[in-house]
Amino acid sequence: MISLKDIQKGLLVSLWFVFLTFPLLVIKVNPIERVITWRWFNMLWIALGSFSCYLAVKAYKARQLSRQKRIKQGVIKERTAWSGRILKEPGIYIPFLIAVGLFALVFPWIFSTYQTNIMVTALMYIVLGLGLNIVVGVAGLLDLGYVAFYAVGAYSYALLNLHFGLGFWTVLPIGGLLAASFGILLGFPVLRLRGDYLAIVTLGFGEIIRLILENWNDFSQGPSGIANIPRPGLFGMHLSLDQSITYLYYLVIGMVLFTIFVVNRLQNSRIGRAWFALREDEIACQAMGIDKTRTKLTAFALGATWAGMVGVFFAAKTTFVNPASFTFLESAIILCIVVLGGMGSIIGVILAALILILLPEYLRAFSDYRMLAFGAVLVTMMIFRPQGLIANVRRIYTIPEE
Amino acid sequence: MDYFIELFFSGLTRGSIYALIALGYTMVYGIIGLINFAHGEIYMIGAFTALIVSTVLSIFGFPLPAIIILTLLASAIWAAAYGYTVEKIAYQPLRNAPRLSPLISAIGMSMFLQNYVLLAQTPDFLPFPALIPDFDFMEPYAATIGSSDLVILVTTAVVMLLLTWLIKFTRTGKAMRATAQDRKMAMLVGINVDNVISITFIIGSALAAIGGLLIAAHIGQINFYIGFIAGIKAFTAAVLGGIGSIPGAVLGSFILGLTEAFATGYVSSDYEDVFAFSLLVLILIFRPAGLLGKATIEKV
Amino acid sequence: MSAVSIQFLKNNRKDMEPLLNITGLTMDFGGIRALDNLDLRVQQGEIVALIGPNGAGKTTFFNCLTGIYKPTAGELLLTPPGRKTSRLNGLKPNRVTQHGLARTFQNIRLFPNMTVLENVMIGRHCRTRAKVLGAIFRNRKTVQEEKEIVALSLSILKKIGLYDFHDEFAKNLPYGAQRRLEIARALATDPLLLLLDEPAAGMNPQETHELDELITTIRDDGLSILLIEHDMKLVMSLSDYIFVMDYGKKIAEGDPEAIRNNPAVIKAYLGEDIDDA
Amino acid sequence: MKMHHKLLTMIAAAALTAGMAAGAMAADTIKIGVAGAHSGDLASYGLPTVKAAELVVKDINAKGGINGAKLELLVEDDVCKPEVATNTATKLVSQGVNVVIGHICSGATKAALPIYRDAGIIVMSPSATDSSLTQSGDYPNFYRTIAPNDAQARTEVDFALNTLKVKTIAIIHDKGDYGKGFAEDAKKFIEQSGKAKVVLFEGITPGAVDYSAVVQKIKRSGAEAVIFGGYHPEASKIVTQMRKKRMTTIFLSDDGVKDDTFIKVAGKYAEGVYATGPADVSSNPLTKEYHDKYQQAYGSEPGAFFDNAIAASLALTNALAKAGSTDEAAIANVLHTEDVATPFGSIRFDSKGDAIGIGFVVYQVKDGQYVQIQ
Repeated sequence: MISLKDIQKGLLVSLWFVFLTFPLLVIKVNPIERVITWRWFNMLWIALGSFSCYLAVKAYKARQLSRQKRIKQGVIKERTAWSGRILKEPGIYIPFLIAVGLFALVFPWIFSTYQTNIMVTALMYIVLGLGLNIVVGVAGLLDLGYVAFYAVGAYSYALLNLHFGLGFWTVLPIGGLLAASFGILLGFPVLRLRGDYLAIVTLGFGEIIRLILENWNDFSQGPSGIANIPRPGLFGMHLSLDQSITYLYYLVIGMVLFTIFVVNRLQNSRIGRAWFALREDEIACQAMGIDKTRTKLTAFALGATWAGMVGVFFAAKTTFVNPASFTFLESAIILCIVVLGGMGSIIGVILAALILILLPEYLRAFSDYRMLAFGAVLVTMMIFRPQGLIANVRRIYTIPEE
Repeated sequence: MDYFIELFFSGLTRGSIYALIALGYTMVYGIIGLINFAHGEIYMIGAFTALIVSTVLSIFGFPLPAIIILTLLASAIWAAAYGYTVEKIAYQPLRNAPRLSPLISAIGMSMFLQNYVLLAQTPDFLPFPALIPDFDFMEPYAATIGSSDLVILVTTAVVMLLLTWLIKFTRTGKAMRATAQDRKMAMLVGINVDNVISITFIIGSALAAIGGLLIAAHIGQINFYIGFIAGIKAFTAAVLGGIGSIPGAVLGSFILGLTEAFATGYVSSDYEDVFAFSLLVLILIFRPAGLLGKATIEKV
Repeated sequence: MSAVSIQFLKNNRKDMEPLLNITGLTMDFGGIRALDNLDLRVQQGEIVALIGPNGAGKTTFFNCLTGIYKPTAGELLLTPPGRKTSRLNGLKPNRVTQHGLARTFQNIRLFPNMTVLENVMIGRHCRTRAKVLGAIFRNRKTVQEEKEIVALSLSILKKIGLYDFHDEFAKNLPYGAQRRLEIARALATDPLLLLLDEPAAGMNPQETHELDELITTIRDDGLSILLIEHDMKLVMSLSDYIFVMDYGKKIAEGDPEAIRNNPAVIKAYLGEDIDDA
Repeated sequence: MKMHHKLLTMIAAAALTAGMAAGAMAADTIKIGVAGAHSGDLASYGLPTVKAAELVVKDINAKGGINGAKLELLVEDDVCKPEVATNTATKLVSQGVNVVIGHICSGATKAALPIYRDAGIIVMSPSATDSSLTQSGDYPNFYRTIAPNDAQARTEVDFALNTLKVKTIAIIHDKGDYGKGFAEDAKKFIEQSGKAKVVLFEGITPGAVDYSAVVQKIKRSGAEAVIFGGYHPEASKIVTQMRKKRMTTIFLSDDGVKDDTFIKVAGKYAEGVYATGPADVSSNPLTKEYHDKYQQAYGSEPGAFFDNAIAASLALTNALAKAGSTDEAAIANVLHTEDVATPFGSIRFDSKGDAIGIGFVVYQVKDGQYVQIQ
């Protein structure tokens, strides 16, 4: 499969990368002390790494090609993805679901508070991912400022609690609604923009929100943030840390279930179909009588609502908010979850959130490489598997008997 | 009046840097319709390469003029190499993919490069060697305009002229313009579109590297994160002028630089970035074609 | 429709209130006049063809009519039988569709990653009501509506001959079937007037023949049809009335017989396969 | 076991303090948590603290530990992010730490403190300077071996008003929590004193391509002195641009600038700049001792907050030893009442948790070095 020519080319590629990375990876200077450190080993790694990467990609491509050829010749049939096959087999996925459900239920009793706490974070990202999935995955609107709505939710809890003493349960819907209003406010003028412009405008909006929170001290207490935000209470009982984290865990599990339920129903509805269609072809959509702006706005506002609600959870979990938690990187991480999981795919997003949030937590040794990996994930997924880990499965309608 | 002139020069300096970066955005957008999100990172890599090369050379005892020339060359070459490689890896395979795919890929590339430099070098600010000396003849005007400002302005002007010449009068330039107009048609008349795109990335990246080098010498310090903000500002400038239009990018950059300087001078710098971002949002909403760009009609 | 009533229609074209009445339609693209003062009428129940050489502005005309482009000048009036006249100028595409104009596209624009059935169901969007809350809570009204959408879409697929493919992805259909699916999707919007942009393009003679029959059936169901087509044989056999465009201007109109013999038309086509018809 | 324990607490729903968890601890080890930024772009602020704690603990363990118990360090990274800091704190609490050295950044510290407070764990930060951490009274379990922002701003303002006798001052900050907090305190003190006018109060954007507009603005404001709140990268950029514009305005700044890197980066332009910082402790034998140990172990000079971290480690271990238990109240009592020798001299903690004896003094750059002048 790999010819001599490939190896020659691979050598050239690795030579190129050695050249490319030479100043940054091999030389390290300290301009103050005027010391140069030469790290020749890095050069070796790059040479080996790029060579094997090249061959791996080559082999992968060759396999894809021969596969497609054989599909064309009719030798083999196009394979539905393993995930798709499993999802079609109730005998497999129902026991699996039950197992997952049970596991989720007993999780805080088996694992330490810390593990539970991490799980709460991961679950929050699942909800965020599912929310953004409505916007990016389903409706095809690239929102790079999703974190702004998250911030709106977090700050509405922090501020409403600080000034008016409102509790978690009161603010949860308020935070969602406030975020939704921000979504509509922003969405109204910008949603008619073309996809890539929309992405940039939302990015700008996200930064504006963060900068305002940072600068407007009278309103948000600026960069020093708001502390002592209460955790959600349970009928006025005083909960210890362990208990309140366990409690929060179940709340977030509830939130995840609620989100899955809603997103699933939405996707399989008139509105959901319109979102998918909008992602596929805007013009055809309009020609079919779908109000583009309105449909987009619905998706945008719904996505924002979820971000707002998770924002409230965030403030309650962290008990402290400051603008530093709402940078563009946060939006990028959530986007990464959606892209890795598979645009529009609920199970994919859940899986991706767990992988991307839990893995770095348990591989602390590699935590420095986290953002590097996120970037690489975005690029690789786009090139090799744009449909994501688990491609979205279109619903098959049962035909009513006439 | 003095204050006004001082702010004016300050705005021009900013504008020049933005322009050097914005050109890369606008050229790439003109040719493949992609917002090259990683372009700010190329600028940062250019600055870093310059820092490394110049420090190494000065430790080896090269004379200042040699350091300047070699550093300029090295940072332009390596930045161009990075730009070229980024295009080959992250964008070329996605040429026929849905419009958002290359953009997401570009965002990924931007994150990757930022963290690559962070890990390969250092997260801290590094001091940049004083490559631009204080000229004696500038001494009487030092309070108004510094030597480095002058160098930046002159270099930018020269680079702009060269670029205009390249695009207007050379074969490569013509091929670039043809590809920007209609990629399929350009292919049909025998232009190697892949090469043209590569050249665009190479030129854009080299320009960004020059910008990176100049700004690093001017401000005196760099870290891995300088590309993000500068990149977004330059992108704003490109959009302001009309993305895809080269004179537009330059015009937009100077307008943005000057408004920022005057806004800081006469109002406040607290909301400097808010202001730039709001400008970006407003232009995209009300005049997505920018000042000099042409409104396009989607073919049905 | 019988030959007599067609004759009646032809004789009375000028007198009846037309379903679609376009006057003075002009479209400029930055100095280039793509459509120049175009007048065109479609009567209820007619199949009207719009022909002309490539680049004559036919698709631009469709785009202006359906709201994708905003025309520079002109009046677009739609008068459904027994109802008030409404102006279509300046309406957004989706509003135009709601008024009863549905179209297909020259270069097929299906939703490739949705199933055939879903593609048709999208067409029902503008005739149904379910909102977000309905979707979440699935109240009886929504469920009922959803059932109706599926049933109606399936019946359209049956009529169009794509029932067996309803679970396929649209992108996996053969070319001819994709064109038919576009028609099915358009039909799902309950149109008064169906706009077909080169429906026979790329079809083999067998498929074209089936298309001919399909369009006739649709007309017999009471719809009017406006059709852009290059296949002269199809145009001549189907149309009740023909408009000819060249360089954005109308150069001729009349029944197929008249058009066949019109010197201006022959000149525009430079003797291009007009004789085949 | 764990499950049983948890069920119990849940059903009881009574306040079972983590004192119980501490009591359940094996007596032969005392766990000290070290939390702060150990990776990412702020790692250079957090890692020296880890090293400091390691050095101190190594010494104590070599001498047989505290009251027979060995010390164990649990090092956790919070990347200086509040949301991560809560995870870090939870992890440390669930691992049963007895005391914590950290966190490094004020924001992360604020987020983590309630978790430690509810678990009854004493926390001592070598670097979190936000005034409200001690002054709000919200965190009785919090101590620090660095002076709070307002003390620093007080020192700086007093110096500017009384020693330099400037009448007009421009205050510039970097919009960050440290810089802006400091700038606001400074502004407050100047206005309270009535001796000088704040003619300009403005935030700059870190990482901007050029600061000349703001420098021109300072010039036009006619300020005799600039007080800058923030870190040395921005400070050196602004000073450089000011001096290049031939401005001789006095430049005063904070501890974030009192760093040799500032002088090396700004070079000749750094000359004459004032910065507040902890008193020069290089002559203190303890400082020498630990700097030498660091030099031996790692072959370089220790980084930011190393002395403060040594002080925190010494103060905490001393309190653990003297209290004879890991009980919060007992440790707190020692911290408040007994002096402990640290690189900053003998210190103890006031009722709010700030160290008595760690204050700020003013330095000036003279001939390429920070020289204490007050």
